Amino acid sequence: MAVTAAGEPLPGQFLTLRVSPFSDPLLRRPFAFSSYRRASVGRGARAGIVYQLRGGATRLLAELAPGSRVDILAPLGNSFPPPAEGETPILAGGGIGLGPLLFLAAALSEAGGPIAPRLVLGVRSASLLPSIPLPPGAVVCTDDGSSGFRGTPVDWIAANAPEGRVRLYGCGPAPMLVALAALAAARGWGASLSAEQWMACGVGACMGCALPRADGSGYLRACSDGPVFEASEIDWAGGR
Amino acid sequence: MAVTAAGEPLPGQFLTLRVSPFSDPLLRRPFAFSSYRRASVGRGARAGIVYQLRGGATRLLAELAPGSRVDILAPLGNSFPPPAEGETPILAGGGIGLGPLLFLAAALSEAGGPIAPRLVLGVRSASLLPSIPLPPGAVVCTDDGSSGFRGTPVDWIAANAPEGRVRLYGCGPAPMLVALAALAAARGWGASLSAEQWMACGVGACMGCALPRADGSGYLRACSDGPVFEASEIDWAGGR
Amino acid sequence: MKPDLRVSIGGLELANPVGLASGTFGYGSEYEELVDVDALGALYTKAVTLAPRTGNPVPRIVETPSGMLNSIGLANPGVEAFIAGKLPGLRGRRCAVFVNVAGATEEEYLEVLERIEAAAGTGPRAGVDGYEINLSCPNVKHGGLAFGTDAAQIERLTRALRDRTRRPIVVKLTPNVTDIAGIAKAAEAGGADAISCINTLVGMVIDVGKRRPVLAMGSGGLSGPAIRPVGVACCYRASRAVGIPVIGLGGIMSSGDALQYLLAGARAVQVGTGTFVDPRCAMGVLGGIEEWMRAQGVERIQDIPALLEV
Amino acid sequence: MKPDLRVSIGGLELANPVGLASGTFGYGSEYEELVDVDALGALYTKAVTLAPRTGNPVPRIVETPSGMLNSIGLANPGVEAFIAGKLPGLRGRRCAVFVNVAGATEEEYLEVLERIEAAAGTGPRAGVDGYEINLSCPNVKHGGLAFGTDAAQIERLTRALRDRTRRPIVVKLTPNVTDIAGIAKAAEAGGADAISCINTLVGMVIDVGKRRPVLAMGSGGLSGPAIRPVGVACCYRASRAVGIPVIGLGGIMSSGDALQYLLAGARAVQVGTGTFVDPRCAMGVLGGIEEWMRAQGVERIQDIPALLEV
Ligand SMILES: Cc1cc2nc3c(=O)[nH]c(=O)nc-3n(C[C@H](O)[C@H](O)[C@H](O)COP(=O)(O)OP(=O)(O)OC[C@H]3O[C@@H](n4cnc5c(N)ncnc54)[C@H](O)[C@@H]3O)c2cc1C
Ligand SMILES: Cc1cc2nc3c(=O)[nH]c(=O)nc-3n(C[C@H](O)[C@H](O)[C@H](O)COP(=O)(O)OP(=O)(O)OC[C@H]3O[C@@H](n4cnc5c(N)ncnc54)[C@H](O)[C@@H]3O)c2cc1C
Ligand SMILES: Cc1cc2nc3c(=O)[nH]c(=O)nc-3n(C[C@H](O)[C@H](O)[C@H](O)COP(=O)(O)O)c2cc1C
Ligand SMILES: Cc1cc2nc3c(=O)[nH]c(=O)nc-3n(C[C@H](O)[C@H](O)[C@H](O)COP(=O)(O)O)c2cc1C
Ligand code: FES
Ligand code: FES
Repeated sequence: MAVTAAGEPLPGQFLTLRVSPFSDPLLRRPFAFSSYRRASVGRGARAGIVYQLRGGATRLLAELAPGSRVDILAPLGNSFPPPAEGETPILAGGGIGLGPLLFLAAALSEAGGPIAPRLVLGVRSASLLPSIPLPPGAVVCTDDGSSGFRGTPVDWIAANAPEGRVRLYGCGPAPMLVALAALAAARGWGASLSAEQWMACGVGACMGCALPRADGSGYLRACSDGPVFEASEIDWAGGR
Repeated sequence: MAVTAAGEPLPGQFLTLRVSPFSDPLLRRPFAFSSYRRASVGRGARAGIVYQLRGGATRLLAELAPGSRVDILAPLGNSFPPPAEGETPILAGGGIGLGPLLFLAAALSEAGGPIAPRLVLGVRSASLLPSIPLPPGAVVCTDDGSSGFRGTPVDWIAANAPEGRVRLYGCGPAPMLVALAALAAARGWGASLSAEQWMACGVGACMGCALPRADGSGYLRACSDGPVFEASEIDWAGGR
Repeated sequence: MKPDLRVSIGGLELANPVGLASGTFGYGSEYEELVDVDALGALYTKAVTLAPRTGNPVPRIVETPSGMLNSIGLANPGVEAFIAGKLPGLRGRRCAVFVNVAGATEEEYLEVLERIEAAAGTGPRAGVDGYEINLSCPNVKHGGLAFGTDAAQIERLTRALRDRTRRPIVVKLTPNVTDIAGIAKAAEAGGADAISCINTLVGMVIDVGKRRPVLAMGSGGLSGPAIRPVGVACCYRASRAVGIPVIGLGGIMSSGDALQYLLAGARAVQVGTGTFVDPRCAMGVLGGIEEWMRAQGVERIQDIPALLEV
Repeated sequence: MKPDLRVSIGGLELANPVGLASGTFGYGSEYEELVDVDALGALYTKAVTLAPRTGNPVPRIVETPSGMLNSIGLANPGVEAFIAGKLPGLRGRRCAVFVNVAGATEEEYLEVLERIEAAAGTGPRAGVDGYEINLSCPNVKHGGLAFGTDAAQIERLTRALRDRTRRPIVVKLTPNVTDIAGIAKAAEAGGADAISCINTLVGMVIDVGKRRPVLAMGSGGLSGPAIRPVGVACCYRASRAVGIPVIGLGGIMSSGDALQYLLAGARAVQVGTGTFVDPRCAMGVLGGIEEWMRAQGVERIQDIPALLEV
C-alpha cells in the first residue's frame, strides 16, 4: 500500500520507501527523485529514482518484480533553488548523487533559462557509470581516467568553469560536497548542495538526520530543513 | 548455498531451511519430506515437501522463483518404523501432516508389504484440501462434511478400522495426536506419531523442542529423539 | 456493541489507549499531514529541558537488526522556547498532551515543570495535560549513571514534582536496571499517577571499516521490534508491582504487539519507532485493538490484563 | 604473513578467538557431522548443575524479531552423569573445553566444580580446560533475582571457586543489571581469569490468540542479532573496567559482528544462536576474522581493541 502525501515532487525532493514487511531491514530508505512526469489523460503520473546497490534494502528493491507495489512517502524535503539572474548553473554529481541532478537538469532545460545547465558526473571508474542517458553536454569524470575526464567533477569544474557568476548544484559523497563548498567559497559562487544523512523519520520529527551548522551554533535537519542547503550553511566535513 | 548432511531421507525425517538472508525471520524452519527420488543417470536426486502458508517464512518460501537455491539441512530426525508382521498400516494426516504420510505411503507401497497402506486425510473444509494427488484408496475427511467423510480421520478410523492388529501412523495438529494416541491405547494398537514442536537447532543441541514423556519423568527432543515416537511414550496434550 | 476505549490516568481521561512516544513525533506538527494525532489517546512530546540543547554530535542514528540506535541527546529548544513556540500549538490539540521532562539534576526537572505549570495555567486547553518524567538522562551527580537507576532518588524526585503540579505525572522507566519492579514501586511511593516503560536499552554498533563506533557518542538507545520482548517482560513485572496504571511501549508495530502489552498488564501503550517505519502505525494499532475487543467481546480496556492466563 | 590467532585466558592458550556458546551446542557431539569443533578455539558446554534437571515445561522457545526467547531451564543430566557420560567424549577434543557451571546456591556451584575437578584430574586431555560460571540462575537466597546482579556475592563466589581450581575461571555476566562495569570488577577482584558477556536479556512474548505467554515459564532469555548492540555496549564497558580478558557474545552471525566485539575490547568471542541459523556460522566467523586481519595487516588478536578510535 502506498502512503503518499499530496503534491508533485520538485528537483531535490526525495521519497522514503519501505521494501520489506519484516522488521529487518527496518527503517524506510530515502531516495531522491530523478524524474517526474505529470499524469495526463489515459496515463498515470510517473516518478523515477536512480539507486545503487548498497545493502539489504537496495538489494530487496532490485529484486522486486516490475509492477510491484511499494510503500512510498513523498514528496519530502525542500528543493533546489533556481539560479539567480545571470548565474550559470553547473550540476556536479558523484555516484548516486546523479539522480536529483538529472531531475534538476531536465527542469532547468524545460524552464528554458538563458544559460543551459551543464551536468558533470564523477564516478570512480567507467564500470560504475550508470546505464541511463545523460543530458546533452554532460561531462563524465572518472578517478582512474577510464572514461572521459581523469579526475573529479570538482577538478573539472575548477579547470573549465565559465567566466562570470556560477551556481553550483551538488549531490554526492561527503568529500565531494566538502570540495564543492570550498571551491564555491574560493570563487565567490553560490552553491546549493544536497546532503546525505541517515534518516529515521524523514519528516523532521526525530532529529536523527542532523547536520552541523557551519557557524557551530547547532544543527539543521537534512530531511526537513534540507536536503538542499546553501553550501555556506553547513559544516560538510562534520556530518559523519 | 545448501548445507546438506550426507544421506537419503526416510519417511518421517525432516529438513530445516533458511529462507531469508536477513535476521527476521531468523530461525530455520522444519518441514517433513513428502517424497524422495534417488539420483539416476542424467537426473539429480529430488526431494519434496508439502507446506502450508502460515507466517513469514512460508510466505517467503511461496514467493521463491522456481529454481531458487535455499539453504537446507537434511535429513534430520528419525523415521517411521515399518509395521510389524500382520499389522495393517493406517496413515492419519491432519492438514500439513499430510507430507510425511505421503512419503510413508509411497515407501510402504514400494516395499510391497502384504497389506496395502490406507491414508486418511482430514481438513477443516474442502477448500483446504491440498492440490496434490493422493495415493489410491485415500479417504478424505472434512470437519464440515464439504467433501468425503464428515468428521475427523480419528472418527473415520474408529468406525472403519479392519479387524485384527493395526498400526497407526499419525501426523497433524496436537488435538489429533491426542485422539489418535487414545484410540490406539483403547484398541491395543501400535501407533507411531510424528510430533510438531518449535525448534531452534533441529539437531538435538538446544533442548528447545522438548516433549513431555508420558510417564512424567522428563522430556524427549522432537528433533533428534523423534520426530516419530511410539504414541505411549509422549504426553501429547502437554506439548504446547 | 462499541467497546469502551477510554483510559484514565490520574483522573485524566484519554479517549483511547494509543499514544505517540516521546522523541518520535516531535511536538506534534511534523507528521501533521500524515497522522490524525487528535484521533489518538495521547501525544508525549520530545523531552523539554531547562536550557536549549542542540543535541549530540552526528551521526545520531544507526539501524540494527529489527531496531535502531539513537543518540539524539535530548535536542530541544529549552523550556522557554517550548513555552513560547510549542505550547500555543499544543493548546489546539484534542488528544491529551504529556510533556516529557528531562534534566541532569533534580533542580532542573523541578524548574522545567514549574515554568510550564506557570505558563500553562489551570484552565482547559492548557496545552499540557500531564507530564512524563524521562529518567534516562545521565545523572551528573551520580557519576553518569542514569537517574532512573536509583529507587530512593526516584521516589524523592517524584514527590518533589508531585508537590508542584496537580496534573498527572507519568514516570518513565529505563530497562537498564537490575530490578524494574523496585523502581516502579519507588515511583508509585513518590506519588506518580502512572509509569511508562520502557525507554531504550543501551547499545552500540561499531563500524568495522572505519574502526570506530557508528554513533558519534559511542553508544545510544536501542528501540524498535528488537526490544519488544524486553518491554513486554518489564511491563508484566512492573504492572504486578504497582497499583497505578502502566503504559507499555517498546517495539510496537501492530495491534497484536500492543495487545501483548495490554495483556501483560498495561493500561495504555505508546508507539515510537513504529511511526518512523509507517507513519500511520499508531492509527492501525488503535483500529486493531478496537476490532479485537469487538471480536472477543471485551468491553473495556482495563478488562484486558485480567484476560491473561499465566 | 599469517596472523597470530592465539588467545590466552588465564594461562590457557586457545588456538583462536572463536568459541561456541553454552547451551547452543550441547556437549559437542550433536553438531558433529556439520561443524569441525576442533578447528575452533573453544567449546563452552551446556550448563552443568549438581542434580539432574529435566528442564522447564514446554514450550521453551519462541522466535522474536531478529531474535529468540528460550526458557530451557538448565536442562542437564547433573554433574555425576556429566562426568560419566560426557567428560570421556570431551577428553578427545583438541579445542579448549570450558564447562559451564550453574547452581541455585553458592554451595551448589562449589560442589559441581569440586566434583569435576576430582574426576578430571590434572593431566592433559582432562576433558575440561576451564570453567565458565553462569550467574544468571535465579538465586533462591536472594528472592529469585539472578546471582549475577550482586557484586559482593559475585566476588565471594568467584573467590571460593578460585580456591578450588587452578584451571581458568570465566565469569559470565548477565546484561540485566544496572552497572555491568561494577559486576565485572567484582568478578576480577574475586580472581576470575576472564569474563564473558552477555548472557540473555529477560523477555516475554504473549500469544494474543491464546491470551497467555507463549513460553510455559512466562518469560525467557532473549538472544540473537536483536541483542547484539546491547552485547557490544556491555563488552565495551566491561573491557574498560577490568584488566582481565573479556569474551564477547550476543547475536554474532558473521565475522563483521565478531569484529565489532573485538574492536569494542573483547579478546575472544562466542557464537550462540548463530549456530542454530547456520551450523557453520562459527567457522565462517573464524575465517572472516583471519581474512580481515590479513587485509588490515593486524598481527595479533590482542592488537585489535587498540584499533578502535573513540
Ligand atoms: C536525502 C537522501 C537522498 C538519497 N538519494 C539516493 C538516491 O537517489 N539513490 C541512491 O542510490 N541512494 C540515495 N540515498 C542513499 C540511500 O538512502 C542509501 O543508499 C540506502 O538507504 C541504503 O540502504 P541499504 O539497506 O541498501 O544499505 P544499508 O545496508 O542500510 O547500508 C549500506 C551502506 O550505505 C550507507 N547508508 C545507509 N543508509 C544511508 C543513509 N540514509 N544515508 C547515507 N548513507 C547511508 C551506509 O554507509 C551503509 O554502510 C539517499 C539518501 C538520502 C539521505
Ligand atoms: C518436525 C516438523 C515437521 C514439519 N513439517 C511440516 C510440513 O511438512 N509442512 C508444513 O507446512 N509445516 C510443517 N511443519 C510446521 C512448520 O515448521 C511451520 O509451519 C513453519 O515453521 C511456520 O513458519 P512461518 O514463518 O511461516 O510461520 P510463523 O510466523 O513462524 O508461525 C505461524 C504459526 O505457525 C506455528 N508454528 C511456527 N513454527 C512452528 C513449529 N516449529 N512447529 C509448529 N508450529 C509452528 C505457530 O503456531 C505460529 O503461530 C513441521 C514442523 C515440525 C516441527
Ligand atoms: C529518535 C528517538 C528519540 C527519543 N527521544 C526520547 C525523549 O526525548 N524522551 C523520552 O522519554 N524518550 C525518548 N525516546 C524513547 C522512546 O520514547 C521509546 O521509549 C523507545 O523508543 C521505545 O519505544 P519504541 O521501540 O516504540 O521506539 C526516543 C526514541 C527514539 C527512537
Ligand atoms: C537455547 C539456549 C540455551 C542456553 N543455555 C545456556 C546455558 O546453559 N548456560 C549459559 O551460560 N548460557 C546459556 N545460553 C546463553 C548463550 O550462551 C548466550 O549467552 C546467549 O544466547 C547470547 O548469545 P547469542 O545471541 O549468540 O545466542 C543459552 C542460550 C540459548 C539460546
Ligand atoms: S530523519 Fe527524523 S528529523 Fe530528519
Ligand atoms: S530443536 Fe534443538 S534440541 Fe531439538
